[in-house]
Amino acid sequence: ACGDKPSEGGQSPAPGTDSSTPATTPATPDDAGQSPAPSGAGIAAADLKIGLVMIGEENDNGYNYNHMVGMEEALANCGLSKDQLVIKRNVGEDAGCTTAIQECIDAGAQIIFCNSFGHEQFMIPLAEENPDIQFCHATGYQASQTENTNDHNYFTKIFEARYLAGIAAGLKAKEINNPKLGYVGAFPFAEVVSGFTAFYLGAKSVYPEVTMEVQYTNSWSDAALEAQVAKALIDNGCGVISQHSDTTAPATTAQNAGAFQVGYNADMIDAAPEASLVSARVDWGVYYTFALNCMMNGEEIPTDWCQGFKDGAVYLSRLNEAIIAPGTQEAIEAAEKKFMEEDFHVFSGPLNGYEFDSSTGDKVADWSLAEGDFYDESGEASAPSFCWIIDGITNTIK
Amino acid sequence: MEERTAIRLKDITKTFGEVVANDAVSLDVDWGEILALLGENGSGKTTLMNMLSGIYFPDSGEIQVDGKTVTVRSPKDAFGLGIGMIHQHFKLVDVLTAAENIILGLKGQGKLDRKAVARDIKAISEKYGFDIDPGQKIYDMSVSQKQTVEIVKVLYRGANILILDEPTAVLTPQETDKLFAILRNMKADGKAIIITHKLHEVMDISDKVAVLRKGKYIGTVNTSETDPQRLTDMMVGRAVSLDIDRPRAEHRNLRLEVENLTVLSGEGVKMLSGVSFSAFGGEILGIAGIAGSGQKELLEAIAGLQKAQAGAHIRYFPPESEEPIAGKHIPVKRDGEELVGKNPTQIEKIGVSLAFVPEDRLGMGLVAGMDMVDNMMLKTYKNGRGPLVDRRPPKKLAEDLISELEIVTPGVGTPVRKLSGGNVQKVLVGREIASSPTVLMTAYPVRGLDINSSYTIYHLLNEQKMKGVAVLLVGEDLDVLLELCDRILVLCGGKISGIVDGRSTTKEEVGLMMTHLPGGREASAVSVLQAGRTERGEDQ
Amino acid sequence: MGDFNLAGFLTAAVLAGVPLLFGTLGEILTEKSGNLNLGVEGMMFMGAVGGLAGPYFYEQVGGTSQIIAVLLGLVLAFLCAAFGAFLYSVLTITLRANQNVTGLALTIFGTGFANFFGEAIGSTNASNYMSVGKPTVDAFNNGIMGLKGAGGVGDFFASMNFMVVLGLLLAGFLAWFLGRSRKGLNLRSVGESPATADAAGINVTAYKYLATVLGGGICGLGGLYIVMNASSGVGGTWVHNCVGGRGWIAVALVIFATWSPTRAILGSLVFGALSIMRLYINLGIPAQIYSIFPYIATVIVLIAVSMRRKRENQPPNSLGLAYFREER
Amino acid sequence: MSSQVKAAALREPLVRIAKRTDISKGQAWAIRAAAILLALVAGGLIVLAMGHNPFLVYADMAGGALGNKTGLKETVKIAVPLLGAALAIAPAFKMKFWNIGAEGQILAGGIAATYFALFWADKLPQVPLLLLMFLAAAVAGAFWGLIPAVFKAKWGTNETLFTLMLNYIALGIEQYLQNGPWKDTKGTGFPIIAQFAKGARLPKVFGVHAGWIIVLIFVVLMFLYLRYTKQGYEISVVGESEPTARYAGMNVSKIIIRTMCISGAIAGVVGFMTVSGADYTLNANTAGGVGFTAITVAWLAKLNPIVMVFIAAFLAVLTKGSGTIQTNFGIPKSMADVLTGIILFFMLGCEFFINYRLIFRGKGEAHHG
Ligand SMILES: Nc1ncnc2c1ncn2[C@@H]1O[C@H](COP(=O)(O)OP(=O)(O)OP(=O)(O)O)[C@@H](O)[C@H]1O
Ligand SMILES: Nc1ncnc2c1ncn2[C@@H]1O[C@H](COP(=O)(O)OP(=O)(O)OP(=O)(O)O)[C@@H](O)[C@H]1O
Ligand SMILES: [Mg+2]
Ligand SMILES: [Mg+2]
Repeated sequence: ACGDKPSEGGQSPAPGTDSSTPATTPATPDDAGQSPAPSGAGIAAADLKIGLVMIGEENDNGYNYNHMVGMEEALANCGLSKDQLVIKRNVGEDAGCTTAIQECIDAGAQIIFCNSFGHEQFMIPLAEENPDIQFCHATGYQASQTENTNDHNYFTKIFEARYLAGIAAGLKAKEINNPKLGYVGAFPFAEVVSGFTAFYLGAKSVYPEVTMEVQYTNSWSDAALEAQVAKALIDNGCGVISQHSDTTAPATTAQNAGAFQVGYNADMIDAAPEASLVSARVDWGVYYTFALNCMMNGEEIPTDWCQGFKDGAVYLSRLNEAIIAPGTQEAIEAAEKKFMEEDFHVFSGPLNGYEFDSSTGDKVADWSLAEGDFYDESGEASAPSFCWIIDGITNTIK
Repeated sequence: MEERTAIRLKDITKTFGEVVANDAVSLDVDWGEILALLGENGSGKTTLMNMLSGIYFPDSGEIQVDGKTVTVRSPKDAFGLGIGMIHQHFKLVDVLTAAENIILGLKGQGKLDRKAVARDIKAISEKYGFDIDPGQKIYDMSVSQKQTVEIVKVLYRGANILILDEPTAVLTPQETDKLFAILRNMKADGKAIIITHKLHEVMDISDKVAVLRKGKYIGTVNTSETDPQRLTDMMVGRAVSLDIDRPRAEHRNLRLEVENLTVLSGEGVKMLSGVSFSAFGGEILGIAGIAGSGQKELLEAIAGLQKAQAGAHIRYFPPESEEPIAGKHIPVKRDGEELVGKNPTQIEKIGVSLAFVPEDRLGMGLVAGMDMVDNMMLKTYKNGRGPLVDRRPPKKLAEDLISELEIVTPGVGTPVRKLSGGNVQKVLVGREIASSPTVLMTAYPVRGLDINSSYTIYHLLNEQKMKGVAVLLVGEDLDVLLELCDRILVLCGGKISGIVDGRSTTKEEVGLMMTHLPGGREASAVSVLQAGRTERGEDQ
Repeated sequence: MGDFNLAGFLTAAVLAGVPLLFGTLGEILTEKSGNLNLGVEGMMFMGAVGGLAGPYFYEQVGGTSQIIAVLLGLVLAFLCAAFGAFLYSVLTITLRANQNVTGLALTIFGTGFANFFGEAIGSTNASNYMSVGKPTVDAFNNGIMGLKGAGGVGDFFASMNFMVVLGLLLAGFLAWFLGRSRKGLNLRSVGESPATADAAGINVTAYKYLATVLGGGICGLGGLYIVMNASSGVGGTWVHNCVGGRGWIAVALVIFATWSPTRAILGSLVFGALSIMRLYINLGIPAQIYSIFPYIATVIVLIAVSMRRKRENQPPNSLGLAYFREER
Repeated sequence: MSSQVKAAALREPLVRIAKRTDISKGQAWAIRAAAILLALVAGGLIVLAMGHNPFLVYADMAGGALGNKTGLKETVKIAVPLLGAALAIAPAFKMKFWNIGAEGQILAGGIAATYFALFWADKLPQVPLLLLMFLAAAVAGAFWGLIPAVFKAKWGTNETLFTLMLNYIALGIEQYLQNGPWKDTKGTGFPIIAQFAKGARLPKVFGVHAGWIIVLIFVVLMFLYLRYTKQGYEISVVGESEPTARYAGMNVSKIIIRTMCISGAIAGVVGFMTVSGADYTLNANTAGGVGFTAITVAWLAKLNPIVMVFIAAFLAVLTKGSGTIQTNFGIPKSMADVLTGIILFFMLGCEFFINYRLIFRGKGEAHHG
C-alpha cells in the first residue's frame, strides 16, 4: 500500500497529478468542507453530550494523554463540565469499537470523537445509521469518500513541529559528533513516514551529514516493545533518537543508555531529564474547541480539518535547557519564523528517494522532487500522505 | 516389650458411599507373630489395612498400638507409630531411584546425602538378606525388585509392624520362598507382621489367620489348628464343596488354532513367546498361570487388541452351518481365517463372532459412566443404517438381562459404575453371551463375586460350551479351573509349560507347571501344534 | 549490518528474557507438584499491578527510600500473584475443580483484576494514571555490578539489574532444590504419583499448596519486572494489558525447558533473543513471522519429547489430575 | 469401651470428605444458582469498595445489556461467537481432548473466509460467496484442529500445550497477512485489512448478523450429534476410556482426528461469522480471547449445548453490562473480566459440593456409631 500504488487513495498528492511529481500549487484551504455537516440550531451548552473513544488511556503519557488534555482544554474553553463527556478507554480496533461507539450513542452523545486510525472502519457504518450524530475521526482519511455528511476527519500538521524538533536533534547530534539518528516508528505508513521525514529534514537543515535508521514496533501503545526498539537503535549506533509511538519508553531507554531523545505527544523531560531534548506536540484542544463550538453554534463541521504551527495546532514543548546544544533556541526560532511568515514547506526539493513496499520495505521505484518543487503534505486531506523514503534514511521493516 | 499385643483393632467400620467395606471388625496381632488376613475379593482386607496405615480414616472404632489408643490420620502418623505397609499396588515413583523412593517423605537435613542413604540401605539389606541397587531407577526394575524396594522402604523407616497386602500375588514361587524367608527373619527379630492373602500360602507362613467375609470379621484361628477347608468355610460362610458341573459336549470341533504367537509389551519385553495351541468348540479351555504370565496378552491378541510379532498365526475355523450357533450361515474359509493383523472390527467383519470378557471390567469391558443401555450397544452400535444409533434393541437386551440374570439395579438408566461388582460382571458376561459367540474368552470372570453369583457365571459358561462355543477361561483359582475345565493350558513366563486334561490332572501338577517350564522339553510351537492336530484327528 | 552490536544484542536478549524466566520458574515449581496452572498470564498481571501499587502508594504517602520501595514492590508483586495461585489451589486441590478450566478462569480474572485496579487506582490521581517516580524505576533498572560506560562486555554487565541476578539465583536454587534436597524430592514425588507420596507420609495437599502458591508468587515477580523495567518493560507506569502474552510464553517455555530450571535459563535467553532479534539482525523475514518462532520451537520440543519418550523428560506423571486419597 | 470409641472419634480430623451420589438434578442446579448469587455478592463488595451502590450498578448492567434494543443487539453479538466456540469445544472435551486451541482455530477460519472475501467478492454473488467463505472457514478450522489431533493419536503428544501453541502461530500468520500481503491498499498504508465488500458481509436478521441463527442451528445439531449419533456415542466412549473403545473395535485415532476436525471446523465457522458478520474485516482481535472464555462456558454447561446457550448469554450480559457501567459510573470496563473470573471461580468451586459431602467431626454417620 504505502508507496506501492502511490496514485491511489489518501496519499494521492493532488487530483490529476502524477504521483511522482507532486503538486507545486499552493495548498488549498485546510478546511475544505466539501460535504458540510447538516447544520441547524445549535445545541445549548448544558445539553451537549460528547463521546470520546480512545485506543488507550491517559496513563500512556503520550497519544491518549494528549487527546485527553486537548479535550479538557476544549471543555474549559466552551464552559462545559466533565460530566458531559463520556470516555471510552482502551477501545481496540475491532468489533469492540462498534460497541463502544454505540454506548456513547446510548448515553446520548451528539458528537463522538474516535482517536485511532483503525477505529474509522467501525465508525463509518454507525455514522450511516445515525445521521443526526456527528462523528469525528482523528488521523483517518475516509470521510471525504463516504456519502454521509456527518463523518469527519481531523488531524494536524504535526510534521511541521517535527521539523522544528529535528533541528534540536540535528544540533545535538552535531555536538556529540554522531551523525546517526534513530527513529522508533509505530507502523510503516504515511503518517509515520511523513513525520520521520520531516524530523530528518529538520536535522539535516542544521547538520547535513545526518543519516537515520527507522525501526517499527508494529503496534500502538506497547511500551515494552518501544523500549526494545529504542534500545536496539542505540545499540546500532544512534546517538539521538526520536519516536512516533505512544509512550515515554523510548525516552527513558535513551536516558538509561546515555543517548538523547526527541519526544512526541508529551513533554518527556520529567520522564527522562538527561535525555529528552524537546517534544513535538499536537494541541488537540484547538480542534476540539472548534468542533464543540460548531455544535453549539449550529455550524457545520468540515469534512477534513488540518491545521499546523501557524494556527497553534502543533507546537514544540519546552526545550531542555540543561542538555540542548548551544544555539538550538536560535535555530528553532529562525525556522519558526519561516513557518509564520514565509509559507515555508517542509517537503521541498531537491529530494531523492524511493517508493517502498510497506510489507517488505523493499524499493519499488525511484522517486524524486525537483529543486523548487514542494510536496503539499495535508493539502488535500487531513491525513498525511507523504510516503517515500528519501536518501539518508534506512527503513528497516523486517 | 511389656505389652504382648502389637496391634488391637476394635469395632472398626468404614463405608464408601453405600458400600460397607468393613463392618465392626476387631483384630489382635502380637509382637513376633505373623497374622494372615484372609478373605475373598472385596471382603475388605485392603480397606482395613489402609486404615491401619493412615490411607483411610475409619468411620468409627478404635485402634490400639502397643496397648495405647491411637489416631492414624495419615501415613505419617502410621510411620510415627512404627506401622509400615507394602501396598498391593506398589506405591513407588517410577522416575526416581530405589534410594530416593526409600527416603521419600523422611525428615533429615535439607540436603540429601545420597552416600549415607546408600550405606543405610546396604546395612538393612545385609541384615535381612535383600539384594538391592540403591541407584537403580524403578522403571528399570522387575516386580520382585520393586517389592524389595517397598519392604526396605518400610524397614528403613524403622517399622516394627509390617503390613503386606497380597505380597505373593505377583511373585514366582522362588521369589515367594525368598520373601517368606525374609519375613521369618523379621518375625524372629520381634516384628509384628500382617499379610493378607486369599488362601494358599497362609498355611505356610502364618501363626494366626483372621478371616473377613463381606466386610465382617468372622474370627481368628491358630494356623496350626486349622486346615484349608475350614478356612474356606469361614471365608464363604457355609461349607462348600466346589461342586461344579462339567458336562461333556456332543461335538468338539476345532475352532481356533494359535501358532507361534509372540507378543511384546510397550517396552519391548516378550510377554508371550512362541505360544501355540488349539481351542475347540464344545470345550472349556482353562488358562492357568501366576499373575502376569501372559494371560492378558494372549486373550487380547486373539481379540485383535495386541500386535502379534511376525510369524504368528491365529486361524479361526467356523462352526458347521447345521450347528445351532448364531442362527446364520457364516461365510468363512473352511481352511481357517487368519486373524493376525486384523483389528476387532475387521475380525467381526469376516464373520467371527468373538465374545471377550476382559479382566478389567469397568476399565475395558464396560464404560463405567454409561448406563446399561449404552453399554449393551458397545459392540453393536454400528448396526443399522444411517448416522443415528438405535437404542431400542440395546434397551430390550438390558431389560432381558436384568430379568434373566437377576441383575440388581435401580434401572436400565443407572450408570454401571454404581452397580455392585457381581452385577457389573453379570452385565458384561450377559452382553457378551447375547452376541451369540462362537468363541467366548473370559478372564477372571468370578473375581470379586460371591458364591451365588459365581455359580451363575459357571453355569453360563457351561451353557455356552454345550451350545458348541469354544470357551477360553483365564482363572486364578486352581480348584475352580480343575473342576470346570475340559483342558487346562498352563502359562509360565509367557510360554506354554503344558496343556493338561482337566479331568485327570491334579492341582499339584498344574501348580508345578505354573512355575516351571518342562526341563529341556519346552513347549515348542511344533510339538504343541502336533498335539493339537492329533486331538483334532481323535475327534473326527 | 556492519554495525552489529553483540553486547547490545545480548543485553537486550537477557533483559527480554528475565520476565519469561520468572514466569517459567514459577510454573515449573507449580507443575512439579502436578498442578498445570494455565493462569500464569493472570498471575503475572496480578504481580505487575501489585508490584506497581506498592511503591506507588508508598510514594503517595511521601516515602522516599529506594530500598523500601523496591522491597514493597517485590513483596506485593509476590503476594498478589500468590493470592491468585492460592485461589487456583483452593479450587483445584481442595475443591478438585478441573485444572485447565480453573487456570483459564484465573487468567481471565488476573487480567481483569490488574487492568481494573491499574485503571481504578490511576483515576484517583490527578494525572489519571498510576506511575512511580524515577528513583524507584532506577532502583529496578540500574546495574548492580557497576562498570557503567565500560563498553563492550562491560556494558553487558553494567545493565544487569538486581532482578536479572535474582532470576538466575532463583533458577540455581530451584535446580538444587528439585534435584538435591529432600523437600524437592518429596515435591517431585507428589507430582509424579501423589498416592505414593501420600503413602510415604508426605503431606500431598501441603506440598501442592505451597508449590503452587510460591510458584505463583514467582510468576508475579515476572510481572513486576515488566512494569518496572525500562528497556524491556513499561518503566514504572501502569499500562493497560502490559503483560501482553508473556505468561503464555512462559507456559510454553516450561515445555521447552522440559521442566528443568537450568534449561529454563537457556530457554528464556533464546526466547528473549528471538523476541528482539529482528531489531539487530536483519534476516529478511517479516516481523510477524519472527514472532511465531518461539511457538514453533516449543511445538517441535513438545513433539520430540512425546516421540522420544525419555522418562526423565516427560511432564510430571500426575500433571493435570486432582488427587483424592479415597478415590479408587 | 464405648467411652474409648468416643475418645477415638473425637480425635478424628475436623472435616472429612466423602463422595456423594444422592443429589438430584434440581438440587445440583440450585447449588449452582446459589454460587452465581454468591459471586455477584463478592463482585458487589468490590463495587461497594469503589464507592458505588452495587444494586444500582448491577441494575444498570442488566439494563444496558438487555434493557434496550441496541444493548440487546450488542449482547447477542457478543454471545454468538462465545456460544459458537463453546459448541466447538464440546465434542473435544467430551472426548477428554483438552482443546484449548479454539482461539487459533477461529483465526484460521477467519483467515480462510477473509481470503475469499478479499479476492473473490468481485467474482461471485453474495450467497455463493458466503457459502464459499463458510466452507473455507470450516475447512481451515478443521485443519488447524487436525494437526494436534494427529500427533495426539500417533504419539500421545500433550494436546493442551500443543493447541495452546497453535493459537499463537495462527495469530502470527494473521498479523503477517495484515501487515503484508493483505494490507489495505486504499488507505495510507496503515496495516489493516480492508473492510469487506457488501457481498461478503453476513446479512442482518432482526438487527444482528445471521450468525446467531447459525449458532442456534449448531446448538441443536450438536445436541443431537452428541446424544443420538453413532459418532457421538464413539466420542463418549473414547472420553470415558480408550481401552474400552479399542475393545469395542473403535478406531481411536480416527475418532480423535475426526472429532478434532469437527471441533476445529465449528471454531472456524465462528471465525467466519466474526469477520463476515461482526467486524467486516480480519484483525488480531478476531478471536479476541473468545476461544478461552468459551472453554469455561462449555465446562460450566457440563458440555450440554442447550445449557451453553444460557451461560454464554450470561457472560455476554456481563461484558456488555460492564461497558454500560463504564459509561455511567466510570467503573473500568475490566470489571467484566473481574466479575467473570469471580463467577467462574464460584461455579467451578460449587461442583465440589455437588459431588462430595463434608463430614464434620463428631457428626459422622450416627447409624454406624
Ligand atoms: N476407595 C474406595 N471407594 C469406594 N469403594 C471402595 C474403595 N475401596 C474399597 N471399596 C469397596 O470396599 C469393599 C472392600 O474392598 P477391599 O479393597 O478392601 O477388598 P479386599 O478384600 O482387599 O479385596 P481384594 O482381594 O480384591 O484386594 C469392596 O466392595 C470395594 O468395592
Ligand atoms: N462406585 C460406586 N458408586 C456408587 N455406588 C456403588 C459404587 N460401588 C458400589 N456401589 C454400591 O454399593 C453396594 C455394594 O457394592 P459392592 O461392590 O461392595 O457389592 P458386593 O457386596 O461386592 O456385591 P457383589 O457380590 O454383587 O459384588 C451396591 O449396592 C452398589 O450399588
Ligand atoms: Mg462523508
Ligand atoms: Mg485388596
